[in-house]
Amino acid sequence: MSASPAYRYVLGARTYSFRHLADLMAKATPLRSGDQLAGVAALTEEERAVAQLRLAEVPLKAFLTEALIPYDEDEVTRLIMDTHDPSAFATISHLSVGDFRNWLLSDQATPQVLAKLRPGITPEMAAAVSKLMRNQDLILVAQKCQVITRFRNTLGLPGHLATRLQPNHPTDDINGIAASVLDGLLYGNGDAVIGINPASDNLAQVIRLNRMLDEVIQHYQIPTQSCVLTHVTNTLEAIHQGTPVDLVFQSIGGTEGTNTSFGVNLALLTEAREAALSLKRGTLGDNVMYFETGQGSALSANAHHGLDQQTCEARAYAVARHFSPLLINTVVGFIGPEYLFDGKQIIRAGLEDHFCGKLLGLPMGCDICYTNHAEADQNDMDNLLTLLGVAGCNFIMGIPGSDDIMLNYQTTSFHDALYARRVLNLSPAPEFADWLQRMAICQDARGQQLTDTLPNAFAPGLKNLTAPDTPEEGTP
Amino acid sequence: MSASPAYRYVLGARTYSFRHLADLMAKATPLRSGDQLAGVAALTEEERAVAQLRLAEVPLKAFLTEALIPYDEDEVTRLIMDTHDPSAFATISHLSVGDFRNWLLSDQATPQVLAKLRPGITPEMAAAVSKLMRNQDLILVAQKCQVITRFRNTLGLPGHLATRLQPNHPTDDINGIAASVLDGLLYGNGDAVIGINPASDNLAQVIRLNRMLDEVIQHYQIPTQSCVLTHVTNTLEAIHQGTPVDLVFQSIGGTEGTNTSFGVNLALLTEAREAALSLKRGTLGDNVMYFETGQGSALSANAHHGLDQQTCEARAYAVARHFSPLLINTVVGFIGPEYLFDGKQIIRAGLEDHFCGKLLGLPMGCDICYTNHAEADQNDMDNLLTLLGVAGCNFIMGIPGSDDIMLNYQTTSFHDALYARRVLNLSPAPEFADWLQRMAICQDARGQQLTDTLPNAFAPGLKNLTAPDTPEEGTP
Amino acid sequence: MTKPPGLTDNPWQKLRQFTDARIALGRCGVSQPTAAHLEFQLNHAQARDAVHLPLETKALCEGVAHLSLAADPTPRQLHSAAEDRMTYLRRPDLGRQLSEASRALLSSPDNTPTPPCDLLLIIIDGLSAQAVNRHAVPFVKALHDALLANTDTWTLAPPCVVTQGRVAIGDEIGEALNARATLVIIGERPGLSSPDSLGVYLTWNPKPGRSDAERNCISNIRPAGLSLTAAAEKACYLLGEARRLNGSGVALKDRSDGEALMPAESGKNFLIGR
Amino acid sequence: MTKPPGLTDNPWQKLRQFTDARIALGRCGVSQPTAAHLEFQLNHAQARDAVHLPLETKALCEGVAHLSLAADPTPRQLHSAAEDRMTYLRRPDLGRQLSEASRALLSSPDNTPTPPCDLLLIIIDGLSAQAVNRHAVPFVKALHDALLANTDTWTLAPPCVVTQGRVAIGDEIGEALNARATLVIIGERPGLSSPDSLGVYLTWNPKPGRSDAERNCISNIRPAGLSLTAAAEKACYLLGEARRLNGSGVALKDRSDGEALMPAESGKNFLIGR
Ligand code: B12
Ligand code: B12
Repeated sequence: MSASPAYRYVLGARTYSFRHLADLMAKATPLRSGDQLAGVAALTEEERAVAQLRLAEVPLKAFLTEALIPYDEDEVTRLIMDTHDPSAFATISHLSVGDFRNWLLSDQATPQVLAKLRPGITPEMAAAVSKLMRNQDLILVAQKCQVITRFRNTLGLPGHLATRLQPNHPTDDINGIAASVLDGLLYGNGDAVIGINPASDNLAQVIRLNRMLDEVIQHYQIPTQSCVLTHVTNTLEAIHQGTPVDLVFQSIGGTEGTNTSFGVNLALLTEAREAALSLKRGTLGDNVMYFETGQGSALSANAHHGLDQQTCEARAYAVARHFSPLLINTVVGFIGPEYLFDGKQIIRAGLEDHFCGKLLGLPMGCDICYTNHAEADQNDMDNLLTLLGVAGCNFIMGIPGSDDIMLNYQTTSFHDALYARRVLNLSPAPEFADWLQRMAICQDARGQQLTDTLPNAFAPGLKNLTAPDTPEEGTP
Repeated sequence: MSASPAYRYVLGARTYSFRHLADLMAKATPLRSGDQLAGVAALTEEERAVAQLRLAEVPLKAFLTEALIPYDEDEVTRLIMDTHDPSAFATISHLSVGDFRNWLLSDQATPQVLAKLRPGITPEMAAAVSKLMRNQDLILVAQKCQVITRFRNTLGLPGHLATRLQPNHPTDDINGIAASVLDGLLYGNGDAVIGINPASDNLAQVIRLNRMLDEVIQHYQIPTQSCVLTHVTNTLEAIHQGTPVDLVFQSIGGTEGTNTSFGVNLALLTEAREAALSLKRGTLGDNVMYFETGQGSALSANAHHGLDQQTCEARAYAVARHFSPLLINTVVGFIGPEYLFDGKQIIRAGLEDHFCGKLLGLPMGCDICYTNHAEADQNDMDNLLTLLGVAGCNFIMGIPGSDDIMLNYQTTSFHDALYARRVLNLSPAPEFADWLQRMAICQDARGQQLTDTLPNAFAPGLKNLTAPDTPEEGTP
Repeated sequence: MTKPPGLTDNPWQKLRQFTDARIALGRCGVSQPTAAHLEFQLNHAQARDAVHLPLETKALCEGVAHLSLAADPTPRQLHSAAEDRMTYLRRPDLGRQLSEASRALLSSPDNTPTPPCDLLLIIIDGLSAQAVNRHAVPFVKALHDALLANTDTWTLAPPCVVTQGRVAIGDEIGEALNARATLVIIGERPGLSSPDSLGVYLTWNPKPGRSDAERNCISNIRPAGLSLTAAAEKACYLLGEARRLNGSGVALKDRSDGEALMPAESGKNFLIGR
Repeated sequence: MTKPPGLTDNPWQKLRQFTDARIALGRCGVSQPTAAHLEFQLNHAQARDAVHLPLETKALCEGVAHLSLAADPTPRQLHSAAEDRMTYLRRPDLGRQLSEASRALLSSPDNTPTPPCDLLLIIIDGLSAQAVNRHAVPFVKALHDALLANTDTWTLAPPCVVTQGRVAIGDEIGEALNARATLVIIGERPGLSSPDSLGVYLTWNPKPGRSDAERNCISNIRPAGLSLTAAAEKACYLLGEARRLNGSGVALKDRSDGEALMPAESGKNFLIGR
């Protein structure tokens, strides 16, 4: 951290001081285990409140001169600084962080104004203001930030909620995956993407999975896209071998070091994006990237530079933004209790991530999830799902019965997505909603009412299966 | 507890047994500190899951024969049993608790069907099924239960959210109260009721407060009602002395013993209701009672009979239901961490209470709140507020800046109500929304857009105040 | 100071002269402005700390002993069955009982009954030791003054000071000390703007098992709330009525004129023209 | 059994033959039926318990010693710097370091360098001791078989057994024991339907500071997932490639045919007619 002035705040008889902006940001962050693990969290609630009071006074401009990770040491910092748009920033350049919160909540910050502002906001500004916001603020402002992307359908329209159909299988068994795909489609899920995490990183298998998804999408004429969530280098090689790849996936982090630990960098991602664009497989648009992030990965890779985990996370969105992704989601409770201890911390982090991403102009989704070693349960996920639905989240995951039998964690189920659509009156992507009705999967045009019988188009596939080895028949 | 058969469940090599239905209910309840305090909670998560599995098998009919608190010992039990309507119950009489959950979630359970069912459901049935429900289930079903009541306006219409304006003051200072009333009205709050908790139980003061509210309501022609939340015996006496009382308030509990500790019983409540009805002050309807409840009060009064606190709470709704209240709200985090330890438990309890009340046919509101000795904060309240907004809660509290300076706890602010209206597109009671627009408090017809200047009608009152003793002028 | 961008002020800030309530906060859109929100956060952090502040037993006992009207002025120091603060918060049942040691302290060594007294003052930390630290001694003084000014006479037992206690612990103490009435003086739970509020609970003929319906309450006693003198006068009034009725609780109605506490004009206020 | 009222069945239940995923659950309105929901709750309760099950170190060491290809077959028992399970869960940094005692155990008494070896097996409880208890010994057996069948030869150091460990603790151990490669065999975090899954992580030239990009991973090893034999074969393949590349990690791509693991027909499945 370069020689920056200390930040002070006088409270009654006591003077609190903060070593530098990164320290102030970390101390101002609502409590979470990962920041405690990193030793950067406030030690008392009073210290946290004071840090927020002090952070509120910091001019937004400070983030343009006081890099939290030095420019020379980190390509993500360079990306952030080099792509910052001063003319977009002009609207808010005179504001402090505290004013920025006021302004965002005000009626001046309309969806249109917010959309124009995006290139002027750095991730650190977004992170800073989010630290001063209550959950309701994060929801209210995010609802005003609309980010629309397209590949084979239109995602992110207000009043819509899409789902990634996640048909994972512990051995990547093709029929096992197909079974979950069908289950998901018949539950009206899959408009964001049909995206498999392959258990293996075997290249042949990666190619096979891509082919299989391509065939299914073509066969049923599904207005959606596919993705195999393997390492980007595998996908690149698959593309070179002529594989039909819709979206390129990669996990990313907010510091160069995190990305190194993931085996990626900006050049590699640029190369991968160009490879995907060259295939010209999108019909409505050319958003070809799918990224995943999540608080904690930087610290886990020991590449957090003393930053709090939420600020690192926001910086990951700067990486993502550079590649105009179709989808990006924060896998919010994925790693475990060492970063987000319980349901409360997971919910807060999910709302922060969604807000920061949306403010920066990203098509944010959320993998609303938890592991069995965390202090969380389905009720916490129901809460976060509903809150994000209100906040206008672009997409969530959809998995059979919430249970990922390969990644070993619980995320939202196909049913959960339907719950959210019903109670909040949301629809899947319009093209997909049409398809659902056309295929007789849904009775209505808003994807909220499933039909009670098996839609005709899927009967043949299932009929082939009345083999003696079905469980009902009772094989010996 | 009378000699009832034990409930057993075999899980693998292990047999779990539960002493009686009350024990099974308690063990099946999601974790909360109050049940641990009472010694009735499940000891492990597995025991809880097993209790839920076993409870799912219990026929709803069982609750009609196996009273959790004996008929002879408790007037609330007698009320429940004696007013149960077997013909309404017929629709669900063949169901188990688990089936009841399925059925409630199904499309068969339409708002109309659910409304007809109410007199057939006992509080214990509602409590039992709620224990098997996830938060999302509680929200989804509650949203289908619409309960509409009227006094001087219409409360509980779908798409609406009302507020109780709560202008408390530590010495009941009339101008202090008026200041908070004005603040609330100008923030568009107060359609459910303008309701003061008097700090003192001095009778003269109770009468004075009633008069004052009556005068304000008449002066500004506000389509709302007033209430002074003193003990029912005080209100009765005030009525006898000719005081203009709109609503009779009382805190109630779900067992005779709890009510005794509150100094009330069914006869007294009946008498009070009749007294209020005799005043004929309602213009649109004759719902004249306002009740408050909250998990934990039965145990606190040592009158819980070994029941879990949520079942006791549901039984309080049977008491309320008997008196056709205009308003009833669960003051969900009010007492403290000994009953609901943290934000998670408060949120769960709020959703359960709202669901059970609505299912039983009550105009449920919620005092979304916490105390400074609980592990909760504004973020938890934002979550619960948003969730209850989605669930269709009839009303919430509105208080200046969330801070009750007399009751010493934090509840929802005037601002919070406006947040909920905006993000969920809800309106105050239609008559009140009209008034807000007519008075130029709001620019729009849905009570979501405040005007930026002081509405004319309120200018005179404020003008009188440019006295030398205003803080701005700096009195010595 | 220039007005923060996006903020809408409320032109009724002068009403703050009438109340400590957080009125006229202004708004951004419909939300609370940053300054108000962050002040709230700080107050919440501080209020949470206040719950854990300890009772300054020594100073309190000295102060009370100094004042006492009792024949034996030395306060008895008692402790509830809740060992520490965390236990206290989670186990109100323990806060309603005396610890074994304290119970032993109160039982007369030779089992002879304690001589009866009219009134026993019991000072308890409750949820805000701060309230008790600040206001208990002045309140007891005001009460003594009021009692002396009164026509009724009251024999007082030596006062008790209890740590980690709840209101109902007074019942056990009152019975053990053979008191006709107890006045429990206890720290109310700390509020965001009122961390130091005392509550006073009167119980006639105290004994374990009394319900709250059998007590009377005076609340919000603090300089920014009900003044100590007014509270003491009200306590005197209630004590007199309780003696007259031979009982306390719901049946005992506060018909004291109470004009001392209230503005003179009934119901009139600035909203309807004063 | 009659169909519960309000429940809509899914006529594709026979697809369950292909996967353990919770497909075809049926629905009530759009919600999960009670039976599926409560089964989930039970599984969650059990999975949470599984996180806390301890490693059966003794049986494990005996089983491994029995099999070992190493000159000295006695496993070394090590412990991370995370003292207990709660610390382990909250402090992954401690789970990545050896305790002082274990570190001392590995340093040669006279500071002479440990003789080099090709491969070091490190068995760690990780987040599922159950996985290790059940499958570590059979996996090591399968691995030994595969290594013996292979043309390459590997000299093995005595295996290590670590409690409260994370993957990266292998780096410190591997360096201390002078291994060219480590294979960490670790319990993956328990899933709802897969409480006993092993992960295997290969690191070439291990030393503290290696990032995950420098390792390769084989995951979901359990009878209901990737079979122990298939996993062992894949490990052998990766070891051979790592030796050839003199490195592991992102650069090392799995180009093994892998047909053993996959259905024969590329991409074909019942959905598009098989
Ligand atoms: C948790 C996890 C992560 C976390 C790890 C951070 C953390 N602190 O735990 C995060 C989200 C960062 C992550 C990232 C990735 N992961 Co990962 N991850 C897992 C998961 C779900 C659990 C691992 C576990 O239980 N470990 C056991 C505990 C006790 O060990 P630990 O020391 O606490 O955790 C370490 C390892 O898990 C390791 N790790 C995690 N993922 C990967 C992936 C690879 C290739 C390697 C070498 C190491 C590694 O990182 C942790 C910290 O050092 C597994 C699935 C499974 N069923 O195991 C997938 C899994 C191991 N990951 C996988 C992949 C592909 C990735 C990515 C490469 C995805 C991408 N395209 O970028 C990235 C990058 C990994 C890297 N090079 O750093 C694959 C590996 C496939 C394969 N056979 O190679 C798996 C099997 C899941 C899948 N099929 O998609 N992952
Ligand atoms: C918490 C609380 C309750 C809880 C008590 C349960 C519990 N376990 O704490 C509940 C919600 C059940 C409750 C109910 C009522 N309360 Co209350 N309550 C409070 C509150 C907010 C805090 C009390 C406190 O901090 N106590 C200190 C702790 C350390 O003591 P404790 O032993 O843990 O708590 C005991 C006392 O608080 C007592 N208690 C609580 N309320 C009342 C009311 C009366 C009249 C009496 C005698 C005792 C009593 O019950 C508790 C358990 O024994 C005060 C407001 C304040 N600023 O103090 C109002 C307050 C004391 N309650 C009040 C009233 C009016 C009532 C009700 C009579 C309302 C009604 N119309 O039914 C009922 C019934 C009370 C009864 N007879 O049981 C008034 C009393 C006015 C007065 N001067 O008489 C107050 C001042 C608030 C108000 N202005 O409305 N209350």
